[in-house]
Amino acid sequence: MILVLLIVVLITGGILAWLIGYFIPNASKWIALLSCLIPFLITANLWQKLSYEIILGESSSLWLIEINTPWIAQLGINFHLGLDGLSLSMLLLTFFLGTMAILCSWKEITAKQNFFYFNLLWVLSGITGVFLALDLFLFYFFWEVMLIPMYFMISIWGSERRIYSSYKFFLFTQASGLLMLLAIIALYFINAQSSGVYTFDYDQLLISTAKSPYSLLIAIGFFIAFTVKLPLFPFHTWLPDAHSEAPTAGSVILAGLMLKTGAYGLLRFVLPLFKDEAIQISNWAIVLGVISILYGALQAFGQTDLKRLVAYTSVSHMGFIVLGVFSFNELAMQGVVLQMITHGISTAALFILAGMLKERLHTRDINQMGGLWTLAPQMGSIGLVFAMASCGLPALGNFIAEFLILLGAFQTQPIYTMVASLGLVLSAIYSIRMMQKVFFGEYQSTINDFKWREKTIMGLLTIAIVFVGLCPQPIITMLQSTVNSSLKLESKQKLKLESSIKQQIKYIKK
Amino acid sequence: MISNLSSDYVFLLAAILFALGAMGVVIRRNILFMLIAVEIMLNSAGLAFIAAGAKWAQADGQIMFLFILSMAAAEVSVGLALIMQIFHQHKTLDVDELEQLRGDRK
Amino acid sequence: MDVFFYIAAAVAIISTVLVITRKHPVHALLYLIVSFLAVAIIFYQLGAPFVAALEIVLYAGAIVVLFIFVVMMLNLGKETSLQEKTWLNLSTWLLPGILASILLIELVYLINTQPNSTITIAEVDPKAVALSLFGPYLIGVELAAMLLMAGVIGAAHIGQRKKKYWHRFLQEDEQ
Amino acid sequence: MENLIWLLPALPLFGFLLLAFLGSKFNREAIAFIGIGSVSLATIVSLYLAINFISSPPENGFISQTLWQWMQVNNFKVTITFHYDALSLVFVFVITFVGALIHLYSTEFMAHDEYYSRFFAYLNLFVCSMLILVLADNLVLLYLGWEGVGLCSYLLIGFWYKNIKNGIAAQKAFIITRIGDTSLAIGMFLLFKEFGTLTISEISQQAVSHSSSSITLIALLLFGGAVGKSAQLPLQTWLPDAMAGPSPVSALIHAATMVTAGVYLLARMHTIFELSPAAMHVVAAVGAATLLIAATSALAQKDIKRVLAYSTISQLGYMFLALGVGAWWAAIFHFMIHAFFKALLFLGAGTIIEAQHHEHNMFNMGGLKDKLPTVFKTFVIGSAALAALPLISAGFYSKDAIIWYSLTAQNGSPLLWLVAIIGSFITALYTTRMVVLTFYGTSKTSLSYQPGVRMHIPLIILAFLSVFAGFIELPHNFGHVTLFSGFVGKALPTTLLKIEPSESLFQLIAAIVCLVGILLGWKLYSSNREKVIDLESGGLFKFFFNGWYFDNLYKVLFQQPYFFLARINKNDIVDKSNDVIVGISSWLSNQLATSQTGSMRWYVMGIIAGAIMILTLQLVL
Repeated sequence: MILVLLIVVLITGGILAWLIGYFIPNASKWIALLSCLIPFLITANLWQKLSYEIILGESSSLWLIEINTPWIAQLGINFHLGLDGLSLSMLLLTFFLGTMAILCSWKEITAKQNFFYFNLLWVLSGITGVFLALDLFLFYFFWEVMLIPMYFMISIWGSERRIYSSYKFFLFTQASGLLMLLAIIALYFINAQSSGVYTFDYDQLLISTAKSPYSLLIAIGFFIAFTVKLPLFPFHTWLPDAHSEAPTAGSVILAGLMLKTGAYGLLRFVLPLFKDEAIQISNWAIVLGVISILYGALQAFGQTDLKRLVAYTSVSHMGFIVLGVFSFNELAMQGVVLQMITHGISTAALFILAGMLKERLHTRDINQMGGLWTLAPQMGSIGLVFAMASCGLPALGNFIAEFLILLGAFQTQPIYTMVASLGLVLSAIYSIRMMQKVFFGEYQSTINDFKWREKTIMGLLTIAIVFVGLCPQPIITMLQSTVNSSLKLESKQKLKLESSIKQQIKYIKK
Repeated sequence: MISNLSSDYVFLLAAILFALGAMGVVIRRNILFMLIAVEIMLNSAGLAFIAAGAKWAQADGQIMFLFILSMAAAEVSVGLALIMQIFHQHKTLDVDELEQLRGDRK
Repeated sequence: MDVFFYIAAAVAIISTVLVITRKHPVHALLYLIVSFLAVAIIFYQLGAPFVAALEIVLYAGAIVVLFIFVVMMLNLGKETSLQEKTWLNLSTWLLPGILASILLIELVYLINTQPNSTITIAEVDPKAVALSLFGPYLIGVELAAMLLMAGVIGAAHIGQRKKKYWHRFLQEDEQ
Repeated sequence: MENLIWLLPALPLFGFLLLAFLGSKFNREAIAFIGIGSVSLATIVSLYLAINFISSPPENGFISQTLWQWMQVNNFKVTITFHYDALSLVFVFVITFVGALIHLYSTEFMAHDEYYSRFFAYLNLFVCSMLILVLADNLVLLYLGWEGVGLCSYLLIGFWYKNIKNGIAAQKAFIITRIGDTSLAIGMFLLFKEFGTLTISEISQQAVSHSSSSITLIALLLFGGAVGKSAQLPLQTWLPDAMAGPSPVSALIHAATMVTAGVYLLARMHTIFELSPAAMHVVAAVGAATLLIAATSALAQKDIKRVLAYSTISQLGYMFLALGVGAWWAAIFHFMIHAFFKALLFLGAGTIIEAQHHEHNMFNMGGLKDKLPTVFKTFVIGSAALAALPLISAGFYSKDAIIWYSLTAQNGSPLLWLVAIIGSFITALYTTRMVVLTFYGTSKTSLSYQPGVRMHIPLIILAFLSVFAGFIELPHNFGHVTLFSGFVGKALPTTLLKIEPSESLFQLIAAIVCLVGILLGWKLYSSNREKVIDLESGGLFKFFFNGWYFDNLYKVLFQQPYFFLARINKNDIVDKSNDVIVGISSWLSNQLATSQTGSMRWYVMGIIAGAIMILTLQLVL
């Protein structure tokens, strides 16, 4: 029941923020903040409460908390939400970055404020839904819910070329979404043919051994849908435009969370459902992943627009994720999930920083910035921390993730990992150039340092990244069970699944 | 009753009438004559339905004709009203004059 | 019995050809009536007396009469036939003719390929038609009723001579 | 005693945090106090640990302290543990002791700099990460220290960031060391694949029994990391440019501690290297080659700090030569002695530059002999140690041992010995050149500033060590004191001799070569300046001056293509391919639009054509 509460709080919060905003001018900000903090607290104490079960991984069914009520029974679609280690960590990240996004757009968004917070909260509810949905149809439903408000946020509150980039963002994601819909429906029918049960349910599809000539095509359908979202090399062109034109909160949500839905999709749907197809396409996927690491880094080095630069760094970091996912190794899988979290935090921080610089200097062009350390030392040191985080300095979160990915991927794909670790050098080059161009050298324009609000945001983000960097163990234990299950369904888990299926059949008969 | 051999000829007749109607619509530049030609086509379609109904000895053919009839009536009334409006405004019944709805204008 | 059918068919075809080719609208309409009458006879021969009667009453009676009313109202008399002369030259005939003939050939070819069944034409009396009309096809009747209502209202509305000027600049003087 | 180890890195870290967050609140004295305080406390703790360690050595030769478990995924387990044995004792002692002296020195050197607190914060962070590096129990923690040290060197080289050139030098240093770090990282991945663990002690145990083909590759990759950090042959171009940083920074980072991290790594992973003689030969060869190139380049430099930078590279070459031939303890001994006299020389150079209105070019200096007496005396002692003046200077004992082992040790060879001898000759040459040019002759620039006492104390202490530190290790033929090699031998393998020629003969040769070098230098350079200038105007000197043109080579090979690629691809050809699709679709829509002519008959014909098509389909299918 808590899971539904999470989504409902966000949706009602959105509507309230929109309506009340007309009567009380600044109320929508506070409502938005509140309706983002409550789910955060709920998930936090969920984490405490369930920590015992997570460690043991002995919970009754595969999911820690589960809610499964029929929605459209004739088609076998049921409102099935489930929480396990992976989605719990993703939810924590979602609500944490959601609050950061709201805090950082406190002063920045003045026009049509309440509609802005409505969109923001609905994007968050869409993302929460994506991380919880265990029914493929419901998953696709939330996939669309999270897309539309983000389109509005970019096209209304963006900067100059917002219309072009919001179209591009919408078209890319929508096209890949439809591809996924085709794949889901095909899977639905193939499963129905073999097991006779017409269902979209994730658990049942998991154990269905339906083999058909099309399963490779379906797997590729899912793969392309998720790799467009997680920008992999050929499909990444929407990301720089969407990021450089989105408002700060928009880019934080876009980079921090929406890229993770792609990676989450790979982990949750592509690997368990299409185990041997994944092996077939793993070679191609890894090649693309390595190319996007190096290509992203090269592009980041060439950019002069700060937000585009940070956007290309996310392309490079996401390349690590694909490398990790398709090397089928526990270490790499842990690294992938940690990378999703730490990249979310570090890119969100860099985007908020870019937003603050844009607020102060009214430009994103790094050639016009320079020597900002003399006037804003705190901003400089925070910029240094997160620039170093993005190039994988140890004692910060990203290093743990990238190290685990490369370590794990090296066991199965040594050559590709060697080429990928070239990315470490290239990432150093672009982050150093960013630091040099923005904070060092002679200063041309005067700016003032952090105000207390900005200090809190940046302080929280730094604490988060250093915490994950120095003791990532609590997060790793949280993900242990999911990583194992997404890799191979040990017999123990299979038994549990049968038991949960029997319960369901009873349910349907009732 | 005519023998079944010639029942196929009825279809033949309907086809000929239909083709003539189609040619009529395309040839004439006066909307009135186009409307008349459309009536011919409708009538030939009705003929075909009746022939089929007769052939299978079921009432469906005739019912279908009734529907065609009602539709033709409604269509003619509206068509003629339109023709009057067109004549009233454009002072001509030439079809090629009425081409505001062109698509290729940039 | 077939000879009547052939005569009626020939009459129908000739009158339809003449409808299309006549310059003067009233002549065309008269030939149209002849064509509808010929078709009515064929209906009768096909054992559908009710429909034949309807054909004469509605098609020949109502629709063509409407046409004649309109022709009279717009007094499309002399000058339309002169105009038609200019419009009806060979070039306009050629392409449509080819198209219509292709259509005809295909239809004919299709009809011949069907295996013609051996059962004879049976007469379907109006009682059977009425029974099925108000049986399964009841909805059809209601729809037809609605269609006719729409036709009436549409014609009434469009036919009005409006005072309002349709176009901001082109002042239309009331005729 | 174990639970004191964590204090070593913790104190400088605490100092860093204090200065970083509250730096702007303190006045100058407080900042200086915190800066020196944290490092000297660490020195006291390291001395206490050293004394306990030496007096009552623990049974298996090391003490370790685990703080917390860093990460544990299935079988891959990494904990934050500090491993304190004889080898790390030496390194810890050098880092903290020399670090404290340099902190004291820089309180006065940076006295009038506006970013006083930022400087000490970075220095403390550097000392902390260096200590983590040398105390790390597993390679991941070592990598943490490794990268932390790289970051601090970037920040400190680019400390005066207002001048773009410092920024560029700092970027160059960070990127080139980062290349080395990547090769170290790949080495670690391969190591984990072979041994399944990254804890150094476990690797050493398994290494002995583990015979696999990839040991050489692992050794070479680890050596790649060392090459990056210690500026050896392929990646040495960053160190001369790193002189853009303040002199105390050069003294601490680019002379004493950071650049020797590579030496520590190889010494710590000696079991891997012993298993693959091929790798040892590569190390020795690279060491020898770097030694020669750096020495010749130092000979042609005009800026005093660049001379010292190249000399550091060549002395590091000596250390890697020693490691390559298997003389483990000699390399560590030379590291310690080198740390003392090179720090002394850098601090001296800093004072000289400070006193000469920031004049770097040696040819504009001169006649400082009587103006800065203590600086002159300590500088001469340091140079003597660098030139390995026989019998009295400590440099002689450490370098002589290396030259001796380069011939006789396991992988030694006459060629290596010859290169070492030529190297020591050129070292003697450029050292005397440096001393003569700066201190003798007529003074060109006026003296702007007399260094205070806080600058003199470190110089004097370091000079004292440069002389007497050598006596704890005397060669066999006279004195035969093996205090140092005995102590360090516990953590490192003993050096086996291949051949036993008479040691005193070779010592004599080395001493003669050194003396000849000094006298030749004296004669050549003490004549008037013009002769020296035209002597050095030859093409060969220009070639040496540019460091054998490695810099330009890398610029052409890597830097320019990368810049060009980034510039032309700025707006992403993949993005352009999307515009192609957009273009095609809009052209297509225009073509179709022309079919809507507006004429009714055209549309009716379309309908009829459609009907015909359907019918033909009916016919065909």
